[in-house]
Amino acid sequence: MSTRWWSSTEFAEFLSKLVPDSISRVEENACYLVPEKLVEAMMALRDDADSNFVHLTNLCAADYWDKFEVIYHIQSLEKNCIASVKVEVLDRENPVLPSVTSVWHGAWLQECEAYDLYGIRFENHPNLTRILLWEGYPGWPLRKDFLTMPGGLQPGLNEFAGTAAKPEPPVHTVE
Amino acid sequence: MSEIVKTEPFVMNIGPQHPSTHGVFRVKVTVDGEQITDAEMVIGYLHRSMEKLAEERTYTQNIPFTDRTDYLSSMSNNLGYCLAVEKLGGLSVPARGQAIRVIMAELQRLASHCMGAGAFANDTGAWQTPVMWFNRERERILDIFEMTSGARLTCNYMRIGGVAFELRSGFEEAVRNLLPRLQQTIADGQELLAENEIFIARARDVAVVSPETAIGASLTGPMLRGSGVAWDIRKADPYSGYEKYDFQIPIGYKGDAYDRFTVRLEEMRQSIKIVEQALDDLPGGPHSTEVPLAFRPPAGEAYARIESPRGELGYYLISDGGPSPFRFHIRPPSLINLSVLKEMTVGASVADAIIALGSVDIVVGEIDR
Amino acid sequence: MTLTLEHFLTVSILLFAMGLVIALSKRNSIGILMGVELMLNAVNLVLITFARFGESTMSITGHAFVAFIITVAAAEAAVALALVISVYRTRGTIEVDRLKLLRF
Amino acid sequence: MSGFGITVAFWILAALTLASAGGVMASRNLIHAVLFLIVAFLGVSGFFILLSADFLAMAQIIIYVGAISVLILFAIVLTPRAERDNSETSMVLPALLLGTTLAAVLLFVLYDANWNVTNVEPGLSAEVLGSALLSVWVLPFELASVLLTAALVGALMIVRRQEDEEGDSAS
Amino acid sequence: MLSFLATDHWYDLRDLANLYRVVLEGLDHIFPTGLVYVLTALLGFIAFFVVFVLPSQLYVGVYGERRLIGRMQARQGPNRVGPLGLLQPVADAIKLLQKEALTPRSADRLIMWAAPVLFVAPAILIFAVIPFGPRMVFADIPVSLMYFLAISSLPVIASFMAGWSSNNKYSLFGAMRIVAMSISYEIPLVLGLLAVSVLSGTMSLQGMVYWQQDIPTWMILIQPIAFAVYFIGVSAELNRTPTDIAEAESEIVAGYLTEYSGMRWGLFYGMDIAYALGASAFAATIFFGGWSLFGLEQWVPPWLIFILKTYLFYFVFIWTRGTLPRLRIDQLMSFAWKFLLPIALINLLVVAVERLIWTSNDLPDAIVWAFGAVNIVLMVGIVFIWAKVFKYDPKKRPTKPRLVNEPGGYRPVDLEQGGPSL
Repeated sequence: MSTRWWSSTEFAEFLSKLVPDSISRVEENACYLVPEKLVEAMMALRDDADSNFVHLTNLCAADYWDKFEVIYHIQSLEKNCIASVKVEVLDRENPVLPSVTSVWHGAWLQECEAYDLYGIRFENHPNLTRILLWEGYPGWPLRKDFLTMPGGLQPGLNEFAGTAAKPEPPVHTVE
Repeated sequence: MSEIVKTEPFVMNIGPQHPSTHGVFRVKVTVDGEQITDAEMVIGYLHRSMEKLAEERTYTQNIPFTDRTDYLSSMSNNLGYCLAVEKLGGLSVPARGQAIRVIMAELQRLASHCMGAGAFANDTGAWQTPVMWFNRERERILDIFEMTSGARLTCNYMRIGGVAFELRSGFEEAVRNLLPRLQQTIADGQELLAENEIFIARARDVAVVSPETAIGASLTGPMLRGSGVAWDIRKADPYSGYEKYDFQIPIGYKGDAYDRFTVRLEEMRQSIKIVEQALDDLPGGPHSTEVPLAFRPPAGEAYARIESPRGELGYYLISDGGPSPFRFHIRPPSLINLSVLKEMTVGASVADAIIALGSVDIVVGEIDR
Repeated sequence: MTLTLEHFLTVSILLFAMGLVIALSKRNSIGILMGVELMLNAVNLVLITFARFGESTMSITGHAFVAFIITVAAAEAAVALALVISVYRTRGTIEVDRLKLLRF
Repeated sequence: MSGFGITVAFWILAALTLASAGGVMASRNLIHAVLFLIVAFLGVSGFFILLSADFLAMAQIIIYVGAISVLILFAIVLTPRAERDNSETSMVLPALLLGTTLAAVLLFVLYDANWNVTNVEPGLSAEVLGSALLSVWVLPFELASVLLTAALVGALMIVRRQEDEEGDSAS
Repeated sequence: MLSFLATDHWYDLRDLANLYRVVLEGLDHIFPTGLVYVLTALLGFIAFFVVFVLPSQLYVGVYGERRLIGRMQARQGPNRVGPLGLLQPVADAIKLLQKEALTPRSADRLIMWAAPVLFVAPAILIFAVIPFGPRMVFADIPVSLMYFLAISSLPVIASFMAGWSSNNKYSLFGAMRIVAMSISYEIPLVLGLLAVSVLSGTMSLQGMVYWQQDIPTWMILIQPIAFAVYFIGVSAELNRTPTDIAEAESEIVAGYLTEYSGMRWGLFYGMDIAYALGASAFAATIFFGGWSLFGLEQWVPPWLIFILKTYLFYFVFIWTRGTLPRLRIDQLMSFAWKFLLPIALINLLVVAVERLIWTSNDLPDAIVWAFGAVNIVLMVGIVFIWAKVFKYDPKKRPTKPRLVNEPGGYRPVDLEQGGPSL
């Protein structure tokens, strides 16, 4: 007996019946939700008896140079199944997402952490503060463009599958 | 006292330099008399930006980082990370390697719970004695780690595709000699602490977390099981061959600090059972598969999780096909278990807040990473 | 040098006068209470002194009186401090010149 | 009563008691005042020992130092920081005048009167006091216990947080 | 009574008072009488306490406690300085003397300086009335029981001063806790000791030793309730575990001692041990027969018997410290008011009746054994009744968790297996 992972197609089919128009696109790994419908969809997934995703296992963000993704791993303890849900944040200057703390209290600290390291603001979060770094720390350290290394090298690799347009890395000049 | 006379509320810092915060962890509490009216935790004193650093290093080079997150259970952390990379790269581990991993992870759970139970007893005011008794046994487990991997605390023993070295000769005998001693220590802890009237008076009905709150707040590990929720990754989502072993999940009655303590003690007994079974049928063969040093998994993502001593330890990796991870995320059980700190402490007295904090069994290295 | 009745009585008179000045001049009600306690102590000292030096055959009377005074002082302090705390809770101050509810 | 030790003890105690009573009067900090008051209590109990009232000296320490001062300290700490000064009202000059006059009059009476003094040790002990309290003074003794009970109940009633108290203070 | 001590030679070590008397007489020839009084008082005090008793007892306190607790905690204890670590207290003292005694900037400097000094004085004063032998007591005052109670209420003030003047929140917590505790525990303590005094008919410690020697018995056998109340009350007043809430290390760092360092802290630490030894000596005197040991005191020096009893009792203090967890302050308070105070009152009543029966009917001394039996039955009965009244049953809930085989969601508590506790 082991945990059943919901495939993205199965998940999309289920969710589109539950909350229509909440899915933006379906990929091989995961299903992408519409940010406006995020809280409603999550609430429905938690409360529906067939899905019963009562436990938010993991919440983290990732930076793909041109966009952010926030990844939710939600699971059901009764049915022993888990699903991966993603949301895209396209606005790099002012990334905003609705908070899911009203659905799962456990998102509190994880959203704070994502805000602290990526700068993604979660709306309606009860107390969105930086937790690991101090208030007023310049920049968002886990973003890919946060630091440039000497010699023009950048953290991470310069190629990523599926990223067509990549912002030109700023050139580091040594005086 | 505060019932009768309204005193000035004042803000008090518990930590970062405090005997009972188990590291540089700080709780800012607002106190009215002895009663806590507000609690806010301040963390980040030990932040080393591991997730950023890991994006610079190859997959193999990242294993030592995982030692240093939860420094009381480095073997479990190694295991979780290696599982994630193997899932990402589609690698398999030989049977012997899996069994060795299980033995190490369970010994690590014993060592970590020794520390957790002892420190919790220290928080209740049993002045140093339980912590020293449990630490004596923990030292013996660390001796075995030293014998196997050369290091006591940050073992760095697991590798992608298996474990680093073959077991030394005499390993099995050493572990078999150790287990009865551990049983004895656990029995002592049960008798002298869990059945001690003062300990019961202090720990019972303190820091109660209801099962609904526990599930909603994403708690895992002994915190969740103490609240009566039967959830253990080793049973629910077996990894590394845990489905072969016979063990049970201990769950509590009410979700108070006492339940968490007894759940930890019982988990130690179950761990001993697992180690015995794993030693009994330790398969032969290689301990590891050959994996290139600069391992390049195909592009994609993987989320692997294990039951670490503190709860569900997850590693979320995104690969872009290069030699180092594009995104390296740790799901830290210690941090997420602290979500209910406010629920546990507000309304309690300062002494109970210390008990509540001790029953979470945090490791600050993992909270701050 | 021989100690006489006058030595002890002088001390107790001075103590009493100091207690009186404290009780009359302090602004804080707890300070006033301290003055009253000092006066009671001075009186106790007088009683004990007469019990020691007096000619009466019933000189234990002085001791008995002191025992009663100590008892009453304990009760008085408990009630007075309860009053102080009660007043502080309702009026927010225990300074006597700011408690003017009963003043004309 | 005479003797080198007793005389020295008397003068030390007199200086200690009066100086600490002055300290109660002069100190600006209420906590300091209470600590001076404790020293004064201890000095008075020393006088009791000099006057052969051992039992009462011990009772004085237990009740005044162990209970009353601690109660006062408690009351001070339970009232906030702004209330901890020990300054005088404008009545300080009249009070000083009255105190000095009273002391002068009493001292005059003391040294003018002709006391019937004996210098024989009366031989009082705790046993004598106990039997006197339970024979001659039994009625006041019982009354004192009633008083203590009444004071206990009264103090509890006063500080009890009443439900209608908010309504009272608001009106 | 004292015929066995007929030898008044100065070399008779069974009673060091002989030696003292010889010194006194010798000095009397040289100096005028009044001066000898003062001189010998000072000399005896200094010689006996400051040179002999306090250092030796502190030595046992510091070194013995650390070694014993080390053994209990599965470690070695001090063993590096000198043979067997015997010089460790000396090294500690030297280190503390060298260390700077810090004063926080916003502290009340005068009170912070005065607090340790005021803490030391009562610790030494306590030993003035303790009888070390038949004549080895410095001040054999008739109310020495009251004296002990009076003196033991003084260090509370010093502790409060230390905590308040440090201007530290942990210290203030410690100060408030110790003041509240001492008020609560003084009352049962006094009532418990009053029962002992009523039964023996004296308030003098020496008188109590003679009383126990005459019967012969130990007071703990006759008055177990008084002993229980005394032991709990005194360990609360002395801040020993399980009642060390004023210094609770895991909660409020070090309580009222948080800001103290150097020799100021050393004075508090040393005098804590002195108080514990004083309380042990007091218990040994009142409840364990003092310097008497059923006739053995004729052959063994009585002061040796007494000191050994003191150390045995002190060992119990160390033992509880190394073993028990700490109680919470409200639990301690309700324990004092709801359990100790009623039990002490009932005990006082019963003892008064017993004393009345004994004296008015002119019964033989052996009747106290019957009283003792009655009191032991009473104690057991009261404990059971109180447990019933407060419905206290800690074993109601199992001490081991439930075991399940399959993962899943919340498993409701099976009430047959054990419901929620009180």
